[in-house]
Amino acid sequence: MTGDALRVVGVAKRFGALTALRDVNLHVAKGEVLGLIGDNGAGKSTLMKIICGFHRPDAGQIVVDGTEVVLRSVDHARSLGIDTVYQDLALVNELSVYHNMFLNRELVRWPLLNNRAMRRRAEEHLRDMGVNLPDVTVEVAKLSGGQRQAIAVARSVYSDARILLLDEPLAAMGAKEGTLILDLIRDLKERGEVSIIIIAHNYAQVLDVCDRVNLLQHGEITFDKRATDTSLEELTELVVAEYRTSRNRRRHA
Amino acid sequence: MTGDALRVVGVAKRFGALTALRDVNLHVAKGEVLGLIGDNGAGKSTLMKIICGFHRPDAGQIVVDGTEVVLRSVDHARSLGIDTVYQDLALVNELSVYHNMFLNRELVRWPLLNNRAMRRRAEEHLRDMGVNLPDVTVEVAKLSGGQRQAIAVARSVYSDARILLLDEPLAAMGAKEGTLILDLIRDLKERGEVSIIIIAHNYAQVLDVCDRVNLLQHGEITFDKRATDTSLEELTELVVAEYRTSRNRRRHA
Amino acid sequence: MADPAVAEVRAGRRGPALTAGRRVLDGFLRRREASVLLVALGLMIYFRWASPVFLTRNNLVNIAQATAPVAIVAVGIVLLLVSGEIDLSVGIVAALAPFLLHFAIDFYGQPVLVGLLLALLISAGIGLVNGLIVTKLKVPSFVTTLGTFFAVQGILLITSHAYPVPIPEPAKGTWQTWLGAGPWASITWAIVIVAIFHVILTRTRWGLHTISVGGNPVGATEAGIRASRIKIGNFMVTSTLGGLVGIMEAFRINTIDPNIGGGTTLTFYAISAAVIGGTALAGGSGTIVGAFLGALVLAELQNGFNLIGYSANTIYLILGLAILVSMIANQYLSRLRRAGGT
Amino acid sequence: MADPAVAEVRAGRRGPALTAGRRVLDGFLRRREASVLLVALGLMIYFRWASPVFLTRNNLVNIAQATAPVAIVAVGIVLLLVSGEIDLSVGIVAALAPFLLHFAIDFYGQPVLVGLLLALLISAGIGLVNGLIVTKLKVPSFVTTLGTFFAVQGILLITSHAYPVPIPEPAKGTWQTWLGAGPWASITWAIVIVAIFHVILTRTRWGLHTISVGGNPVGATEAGIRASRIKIGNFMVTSTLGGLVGIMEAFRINTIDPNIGGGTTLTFYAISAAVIGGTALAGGSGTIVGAFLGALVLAELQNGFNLIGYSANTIYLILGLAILVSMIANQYLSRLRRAGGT
Amino acid sequence: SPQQDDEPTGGAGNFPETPKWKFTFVNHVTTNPFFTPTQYGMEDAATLLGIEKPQWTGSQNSIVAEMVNATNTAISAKVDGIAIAVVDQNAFRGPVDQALDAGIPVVSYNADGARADTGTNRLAYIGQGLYESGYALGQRALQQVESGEVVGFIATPGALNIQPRIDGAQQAIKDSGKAVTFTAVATNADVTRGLSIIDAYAQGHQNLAGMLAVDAGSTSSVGQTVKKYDMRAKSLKVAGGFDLIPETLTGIQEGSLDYTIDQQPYLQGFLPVVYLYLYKLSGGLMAPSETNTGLLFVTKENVAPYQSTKTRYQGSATDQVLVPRSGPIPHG
Ligand SMILES: Nc1ncnc2c1ncn2[C@@H]1O[C@H](COP(=O)(O)OP(=O)(O)OP(=O)(O)O)[C@@H](O)[C@H]1O
Ligand SMILES: Nc1ncnc2c1ncn2[C@@H]1O[C@H](COP(=O)(O)OP(=O)(O)OP(=O)(O)O)[C@@H](O)[C@H]1O
Ligand SMILES: [Mg+2]
Ligand SMILES: [Mg+2]
Repeated sequence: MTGDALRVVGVAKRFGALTALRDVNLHVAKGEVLGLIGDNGAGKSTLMKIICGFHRPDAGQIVVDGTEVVLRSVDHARSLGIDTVYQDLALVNELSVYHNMFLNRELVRWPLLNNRAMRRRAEEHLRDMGVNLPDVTVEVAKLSGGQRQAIAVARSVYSDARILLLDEPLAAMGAKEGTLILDLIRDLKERGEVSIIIIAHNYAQVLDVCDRVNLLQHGEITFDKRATDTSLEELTELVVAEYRTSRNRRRHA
Repeated sequence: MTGDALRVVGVAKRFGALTALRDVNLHVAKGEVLGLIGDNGAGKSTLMKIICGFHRPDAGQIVVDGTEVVLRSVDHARSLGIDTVYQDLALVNELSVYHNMFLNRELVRWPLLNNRAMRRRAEEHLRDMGVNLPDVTVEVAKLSGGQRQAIAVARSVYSDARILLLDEPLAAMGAKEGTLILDLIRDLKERGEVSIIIIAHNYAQVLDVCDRVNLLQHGEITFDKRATDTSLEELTELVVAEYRTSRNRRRHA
Repeated sequence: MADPAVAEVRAGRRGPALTAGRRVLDGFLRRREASVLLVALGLMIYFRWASPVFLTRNNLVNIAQATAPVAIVAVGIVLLLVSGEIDLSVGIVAALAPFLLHFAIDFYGQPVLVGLLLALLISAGIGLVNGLIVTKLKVPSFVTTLGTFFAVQGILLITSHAYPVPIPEPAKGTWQTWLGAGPWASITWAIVIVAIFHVILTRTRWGLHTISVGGNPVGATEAGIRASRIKIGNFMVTSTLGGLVGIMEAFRINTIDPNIGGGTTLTFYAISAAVIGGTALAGGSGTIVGAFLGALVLAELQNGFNLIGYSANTIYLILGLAILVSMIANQYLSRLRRAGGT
Repeated sequence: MADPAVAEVRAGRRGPALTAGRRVLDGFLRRREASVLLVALGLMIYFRWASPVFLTRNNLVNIAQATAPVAIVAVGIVLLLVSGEIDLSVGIVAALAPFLLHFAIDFYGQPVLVGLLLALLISAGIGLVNGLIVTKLKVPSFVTTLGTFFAVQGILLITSHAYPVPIPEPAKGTWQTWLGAGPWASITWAIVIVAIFHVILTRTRWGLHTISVGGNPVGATEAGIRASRIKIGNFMVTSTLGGLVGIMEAFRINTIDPNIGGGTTLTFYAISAAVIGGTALAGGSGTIVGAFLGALVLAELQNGFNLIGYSANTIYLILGLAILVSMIANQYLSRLRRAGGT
Repeated sequence: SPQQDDEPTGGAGNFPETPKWKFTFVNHVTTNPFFTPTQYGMEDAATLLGIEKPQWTGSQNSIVAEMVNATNTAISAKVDGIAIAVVDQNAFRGPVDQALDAGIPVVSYNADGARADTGTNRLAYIGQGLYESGYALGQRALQQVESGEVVGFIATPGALNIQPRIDGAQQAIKDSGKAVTFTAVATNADVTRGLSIIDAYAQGHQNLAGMLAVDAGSTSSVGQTVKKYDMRAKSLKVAGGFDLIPETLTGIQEGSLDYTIDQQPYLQGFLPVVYLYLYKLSGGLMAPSETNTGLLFVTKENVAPYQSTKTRYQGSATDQVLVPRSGPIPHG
């Protein structure tokens, strides 16, 4: 396992009375794309937020490149090369598109911001993702749902992160834009230097782009297979089976 | 066309210098489910917000049950039986799950809220949608993305609306929960009293549940076919074709 | 509770042998107001230890009388803050209202009740003006109410000639006693008003919509809530309560003084009480009972240190440090509460 | 501009024959500060019409001197409001700083420059304390700075014996002239400070992060922005500017008075200037140039009506109404601007 | 200059026709009830002399900078005369010199710099020093107190209209050499909170020998507290303060308060107008003269007329009335 870019060992997280994660073990090799699936409220986003330093785990370890790290902050995780697309996007409505796209990683011509360079690069990125925007100087508050998500995705995908955490990056994307973003992810994967965890509810997309698929259930990883060894049907069945038994349990309770 | 529950005639909407909708014409028959697709930023949500009384159109008419109406407010649209699931969900983070689910349609035992009844009904609804929640008394700020969306969907789907506008209601839903919500929509459809417009980027789901599909492009409806007359491939091709020509145009510019 | 697994976890954590006492304690600690209440109790213990007269009847009356006006105004302030607005003019409305009463009774010969209603009606009218300007003309409430603050102050000073007058004869006696002069009168009013508005904020549509309008203004409008109506209403409630407090205070101090409320002082204390009680300045969340306790904490601090007898200059230092210490303790307690609770 | 269709629409709307003048006007109107500037100009025209001396050199000096202190404090207040906090203590820091200068020079024989730096350093220290309590101990800034307000007031009154002292001899002459007594000294400082911080807020990472922290606190943290550092920094800037203003005002009025800043009055005016200029109390958005113009509007109103000769009681009524009218006009203008602009 | 532009009007009384001169009063607490009679005095003098009603401006909360701004504005407006309450020894030197340079006569009223230094080059001072009146407050209390604890209440410590009074009272007690301890205690700008604070202090200090106050609100609150706890029956030997608001007079009459000091604020408004008028009228030949408006102790003996008649001269009414009196005038 020494080749793993990231390992999560025995991670647990409670919110007050609610146990979101019980004992999560997970690993991603260098250059690997891991798909993480699970029901709504299964704890996927919570796990991402632990790996990126936003939440502290109640127990367990994060191992980056074979070294255990205790993440003090998101900034700290970033300095280790971990970058995240959050499900809530983490955009600042009051700022322009290009400022959001470079948030906390601004291009600077000291002491001032290099707005021109950021604007140019932002336009390029959005074009590559096939996203139409009125203007990159517009405030993100005025954008459509998909446009907003595109900005959040671009922010991380075009960073030089070594470990990318993508929490439902395609949820609001159109068919065309979604395809282009998947292409981008495939590009990154081909270069073989970035490890990616991607959360998605669209299993077709997951199978399309991932090397391996994990299922998070009851606060644990209960399923771990290579994408080539499983199928859309199996994944769907897995989730629905769980639903059927829980429904039965409820009926009998 | 007298059978139409809702008709939109020549609607246009500008935001400052940006023309979001140019000339939209659209109709939904009673009991019909209309799928509305289009690129990110095409203006789908803007159109919904005009139909539900949140935005005023710059031009054009809204005709409900054959009568032209000028919607003064969301409240006014609601009184005509129009209810909406917004893409941004319109949840109040500070309120509990069940209060959000009955927002502005609270159950009251005058002068007080009937919290117990709301709680019970909220639990029922969520169970029917297969959504796991720690507790319906929890604040929605603490919920996962899918749980939040489920609340917004439940709010409208279980209202007695006659015209339902669903703006990407499944974007954050898990495979299981998504299926169950589609079932619910099908139930409504079968009862034949509710007209539904549903926006989605997952064309498989669109074809699965809709009677008819419209494509919104450049501020106009450019495609209108019965779901049985079209296919996943055709819809995808439509969008990607548009993308290819625009990319070529840019190359040659 | 949709998921049995989750339910199980919750039950498991609390343990099976949950005694009744423990459950009451738990229920108490889960309330948002718990931490301020503990601070208020802590101060009580400290001051009782520092000065034996702190808990005598007379001094409790004094604390009650200092708590009541701030608490009543804070009720309105909480409603406004929760709905995302603020009112700086309420203190000056408090100064104007007793003069209105005096004009109605002494100059126009109206009966006390009519004078009272008129004074409250005009107070409500000022709130209505505030609300209309804020919601219809979209002027931020801070400057709107700054404007009405000055305007009402002008009216007050012009009509009163900046000079105090005695309580109108017909209002003396029963009216005066019940509406402020009686030792427990003002606190009783405060408790009743706090109770009523606590129910309104937490158990009625009005309250829910107030929270919604402040918590997610766009979302609330999307849900069809009429934000303007809610805000205007809350402005009117605040001004009316301000007027009531002014009249009560005039009755208590037995003189109608243009300086009742001290310009913005009363408003300031009321906002402080609200914030101490746990209301967010940014809107969307607040508790009226908390604001009452906040007012109590402020009154205790002021009373306690004066009882001990700090001199003019020193007391500010002590008071400032005490506010900081109490609030740090408050914050610490409520973090404990959250960690343990839901 | 990703979509050529959209670009087309934009160009089409503006028309091909866009003259240079029109473009400059457009550029001006698109700025957020445009509407307050128009209000300030409108008032200037009105008062010039009402009193021919309004625009004489002497009176412009008066207006400048009344604008400067409020504008400088408002710079800090804007930074804090934008980052989602508030500081009530800055006015009392303004009162303390000149005394610190006096102590350093007259009691400890320090040179003026050292005294000045010491005074500003201690002011910054008060800001640091505010910032630490707010960010590390999570006490809301309203009550934290209320606490430091009282505490600093106590220290001020104890050390100064609540009595004014003259400007230290060594500081008279050049220092005093450049730092406040010169007719245009304070406004020059104000303009320089406003310019610098305008650039900081709009063109540096610090400014961007200030906006982020106030606009979306959770999102900013998710993006790895260290909210505490930003907030603490802004508290320190505010207190330091408060200290500087206090010293400048002392130099200008030629006396070190414990009531410089009038307790919360200066703070209050600064917040008003910020809000009038277009800063949201709720955080995330604000303009420093706007706050400067807001301070100018307030100074014009105060000066103009005094010049016309209104007396105290009446002036409040007039001032209140004028604030309301100006702000309604302001709102109306900025709605026009938004409808026409981007 | 605007005087010449103005159309001269019919002169008042025996005076020749003069322009409608406009004077400005710069005050430190413009809305304080203490100065309500001052404003009446200033108005009445102006009416008497057929000139414009003077402007009443300055600061509401004794902020010197605002007073300086108001003074400078008056100079810019080229008013015909200025009266300033010089509450700060240093702040007004420059503005007063400027006014004099501009040919505007300036007098001070109510406050005149510090004891040793008037602080400005004003032509004359009309009033009675704040510090001196505070000193008198203390001295009078010492007639009834030999030893023990005396407290002095002050609404806003550091505020220039009242801080000198409490400093004076403290000095008087110190100068007496008696075994009396004096504590200054802050009340509040809000009178209602002030009452609560005085109440609390009284409860914490049951064996007070004296209770003094230096502002109108605190004085009436002292009276109410003394009455509420029947402190005269305990160790309290003296209670006194300032100003003549109704509740204070009630306190005097009921015996809860021993005395209150009347600083004759009406004269502080009336006389400056007359002096400035005469200065203008005589082309500067009649220089304003220093006038001590004195102070008057109102006690149980002489409180009756204050209570029975509401007059403009005390501020308690707006109407112009003739107050009849008869009998011998008390004297020493
Ligand atoms: N800050 C928080 N406080 C309390 N509970 C929380 C918090 N964050 C998450 N939870 C709870 O933890 C559980 C897991 O949430 P999480 O967001 O990780 O789910 P998820 O797997 O990402 O779901 P989805 O697919 O809907 O996004 C949920 O039940 C949620 O209510
Ligand atoms: N309030 C607003 N102010 C300015 N521009 C806006 C506003 N709302 C939407 N727009 C713009 O109008 C266009 C259409 O937005 P809309 O939200 O309707 O798109 P959409 O079709 O719903 O896209 P998506 O699939 O991404 O949700 C976008 O370019 C958006 O930037
Ligand atoms: Mg999630
Ligand atoms: Mg949309």
